[in-house]
Amino acid sequence: MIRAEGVGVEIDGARILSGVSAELDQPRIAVIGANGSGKSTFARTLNGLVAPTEGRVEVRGIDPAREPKRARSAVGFLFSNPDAQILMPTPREDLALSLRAAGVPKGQVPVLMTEALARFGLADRGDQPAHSLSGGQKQLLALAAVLIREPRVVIADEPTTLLDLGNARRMARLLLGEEDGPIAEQTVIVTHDLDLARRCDVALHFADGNLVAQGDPGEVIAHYVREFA
Amino acid sequence: MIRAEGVGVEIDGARILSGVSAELDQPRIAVIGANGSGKSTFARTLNGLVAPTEGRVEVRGIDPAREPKRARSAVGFLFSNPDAQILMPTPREDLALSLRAAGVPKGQVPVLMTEALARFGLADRGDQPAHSLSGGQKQLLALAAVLIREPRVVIADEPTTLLDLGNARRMARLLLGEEDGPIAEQTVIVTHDLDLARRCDVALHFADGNLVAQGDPGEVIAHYVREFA
Amino acid sequence: MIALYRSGHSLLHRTPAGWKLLGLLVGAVTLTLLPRTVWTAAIAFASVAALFIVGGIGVGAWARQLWTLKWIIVLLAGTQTIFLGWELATANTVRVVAVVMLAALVTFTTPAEETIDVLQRVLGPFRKFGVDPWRVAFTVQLTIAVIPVISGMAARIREAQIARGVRLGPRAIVTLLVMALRHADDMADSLTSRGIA
Amino acid sequence: MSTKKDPWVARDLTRVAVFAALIVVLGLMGPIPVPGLVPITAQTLGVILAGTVLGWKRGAAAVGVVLILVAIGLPVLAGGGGGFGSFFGATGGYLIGWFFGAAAIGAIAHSGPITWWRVGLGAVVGGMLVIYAFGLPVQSLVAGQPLGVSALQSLAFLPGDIIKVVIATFLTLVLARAYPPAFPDRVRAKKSVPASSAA
Ligand SMILES: Nc1ncnc2c1ncn2[C@@H]1O[C@H](COP(=O)(O)OP(=O)(O)OP(=O)(O)O)[C@@H](O)[C@H]1O
Ligand SMILES: Nc1ncnc2c1ncn2[C@@H]1O[C@H](COP(=O)(O)OP(=O)(O)OP(=O)(O)O)[C@@H](O)[C@H]1O
Ligand SMILES: O=C(O)CCCC[C@@H]1SC[C@@H]2NC(=O)N[C@@H]21
Ligand SMILES: [Mg+2]
Ligand SMILES: [Mg+2]
Repeated sequence: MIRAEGVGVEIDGARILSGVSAELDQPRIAVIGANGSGKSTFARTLNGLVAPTEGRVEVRGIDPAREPKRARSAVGFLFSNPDAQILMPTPREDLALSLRAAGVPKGQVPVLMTEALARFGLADRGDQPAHSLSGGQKQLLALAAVLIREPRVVIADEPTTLLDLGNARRMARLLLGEEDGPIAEQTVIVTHDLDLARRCDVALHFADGNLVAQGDPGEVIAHYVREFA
Repeated sequence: MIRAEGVGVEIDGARILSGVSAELDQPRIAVIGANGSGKSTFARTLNGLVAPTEGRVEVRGIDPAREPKRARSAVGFLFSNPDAQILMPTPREDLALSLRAAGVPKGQVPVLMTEALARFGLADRGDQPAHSLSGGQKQLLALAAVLIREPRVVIADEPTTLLDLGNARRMARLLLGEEDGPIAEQTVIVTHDLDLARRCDVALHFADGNLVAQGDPGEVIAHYVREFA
Repeated sequence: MIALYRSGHSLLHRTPAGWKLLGLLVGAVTLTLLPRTVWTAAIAFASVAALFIVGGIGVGAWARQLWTLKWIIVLLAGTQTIFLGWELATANTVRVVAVVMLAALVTFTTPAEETIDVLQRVLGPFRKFGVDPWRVAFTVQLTIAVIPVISGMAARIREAQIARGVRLGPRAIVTLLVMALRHADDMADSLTSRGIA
Repeated sequence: MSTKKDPWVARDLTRVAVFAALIVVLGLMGPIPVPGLVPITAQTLGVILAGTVLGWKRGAAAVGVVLILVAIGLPVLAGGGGGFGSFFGATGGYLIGWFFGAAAIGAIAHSGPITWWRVGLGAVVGGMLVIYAFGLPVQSLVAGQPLGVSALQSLAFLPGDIIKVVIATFLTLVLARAYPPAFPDRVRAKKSVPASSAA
């Protein structure tokens, strides 16, 4: 369950979110809305990167503002720019970093790492410089680094930008759990790709820092599109 | 007319393009293909950012490899990341930079600038720090800086990534000349957005550094999509 | 970024990094204290060359390393000959070159990770002052990963200038700084989300 | 000047890393040959900027990371230099000087709101005086020559270093205008336009 109760955010005196309330128990949640409407800010409150200035958030029983450490191990976050997420010189080192942070015993690290690389088709690229991977491979590595910690909730902020049709489809299928089962108990996908949003179980529509609609993706999207007609 | 004759590109011993030949006189040209297939490299040869190692390119009678200066004033280039293109602290200064480079007399600079800002809805943002603009506004500013020099050909490399429905539509309409007439004699749009590609007059499909199909956008796109089915 | 380390199995490669660094320090100090004659300098130079053979580094790499020092050699030898006379100039220059070559040998035979391990141990006592050795090592790795990204940004900015027909000169560094700092903040979000720092 | 508690968060680590990388990338641009043997490099420009933008602790840390990269044998110095040899040669003292120089620059430039004179003063003191103060004695010790001779040799750096100080000061002030969040709140000039009105 992801719960927001009257969530408001103000940064440097600027109002970014106000009065956002929702109760979400669907496994796949889409977040849509215009540039600057507050989607990313809302997503960030869910793992404590941003603390609400009013109201409160609860993710799987955890309040990220109060227990940021616990929230971060329960909630994995995938960003849109893979370069900013790959923090170590090689894929293996990058995955090892995640495992270390998760407190996995040293002995298990190599096995889990090899498994994760194989799952995302990176088996023979573990030791090549990460920056020499293609855009699609980098984004898959970033997802691997998130999933290797087995988060209960995954949040993806525009995960398919810059990806080609094949890579975007693969990423979408993975996130939606259509490739080899659900990747987490709940997945939140912030996206401008309305076809991707349509395949979720529920959609939230943000405008000007407000949650203006939530419900069946088909209806919410239709309403959003109508604004621009 | 944009002409490529057996264009090949090799960088640091790696083959990136080979045997690309095309003759394009359509006003709106879409370029599609997988990540790493060579789309951006091809686009870069058109204004001399990359010189072909084999074959030759001709854009409106200019060979960009031989006359890079002339090519650059005739060909405007819009990159996908606006942050790399905005070179001055404020929108006004950034536009002034382009005007100065184009040799516009000092007296005319303010008028042209105000005009350009108004055209792209940035009239009251001319003096605010460019990096506090929203993603969509930045991309519009980057386009304004390209168009203010009145290039004969415009090349846009993934101009709608990260833009919301409204901004992406606006950018598409501007590039396709549906907003206030054609922005240039020819426009080349490199994109993963197949709906945008479909609205062009001709499409090129790259795969593994080769131009594998060109012609009617509907057919070329259908063929590209079929690969991933 | 290709490290200067050269893999091998020589005695020097097998010697723990800590010992090699200690040896380097002792060697450098000894050479500074030894009497300054052409002969001591020549012996030091020859000994280092011999160690290159022991380390299996080869004459080619030795010569290339020497060549990278050409400017220092010219500068030192030149001015010192004027002020101190040729004998002292030769002795001093050869001695400096010997120490630098010895240090290079340590670099050639020690993998980066081993040096980072030594560094973490050396930094241990500084914990009291708020220095976290693991964080230092981590930041070093982060830097290695981000060098190609920053150099890619520099390339994008160069291209944008060319495409726009403008030349900013050093002014373009501001754009690079802005992009780099924004990138740093994105990385920080990822770092925090992954529970690392 | 600095508050007692100054915990380093993720953002500090990544900014330090990014500035260290920036100093390396400025070195890749290649040394500029000048008449008088010793090539000048853009790397000291990066050292000065690390101080003026990040402040004394984080600026020095960024330089420290570069020095560690040198020590672990990466060719990160201008023209592909690197390895322990760089510390034991005649220019080794300058490298140590970079570290303390960046700290001095940061301390002076961030002693109040960013102004041209604070930044300029910091750049001259930290970017030239402090670096020379470490570089020259080590150079004369290592080379076994009188300090005067080393000073004479290093005259070759002077024109380049002055140019770099001026450029760095200019760049810092432009950055303060173009991207205020680059600097810690405490040294930012008064807010001109709220950065939030973007829609
Ligand atoms: N740290 C911050 N300081 C000031 N303003 C901010 C900050 N973060 C976000 N904003 C502003 O808050 C608004 C909402 O930002 P947010 O990133 O949540 O939008 P978004 O819906 O994700 O947009 P996009 O589709 O472009 O990603 C924007 O106007 C943005 O400029
Ligand atoms: N300067 C370079 N040096 C080496 N390889 C390069 C260089 N530029 C591009 N490449 C390689 O050439 C290939 C084609 O790159 P290009 O950027 O043209 O692809 P693209 O079709 O635009 O991909 P995307 O859809 O991801 O933007 C890629 O494999 C890329 O890694
Ligand atoms: O690259 C190295 O090995 C160290 C170079 C030290 C260069 C010093 S720093 C002060 C002075 N100004 C320069 O431009 N170069 C020297
Ligand atoms: Mg967003
Ligand atoms: Mg591309």
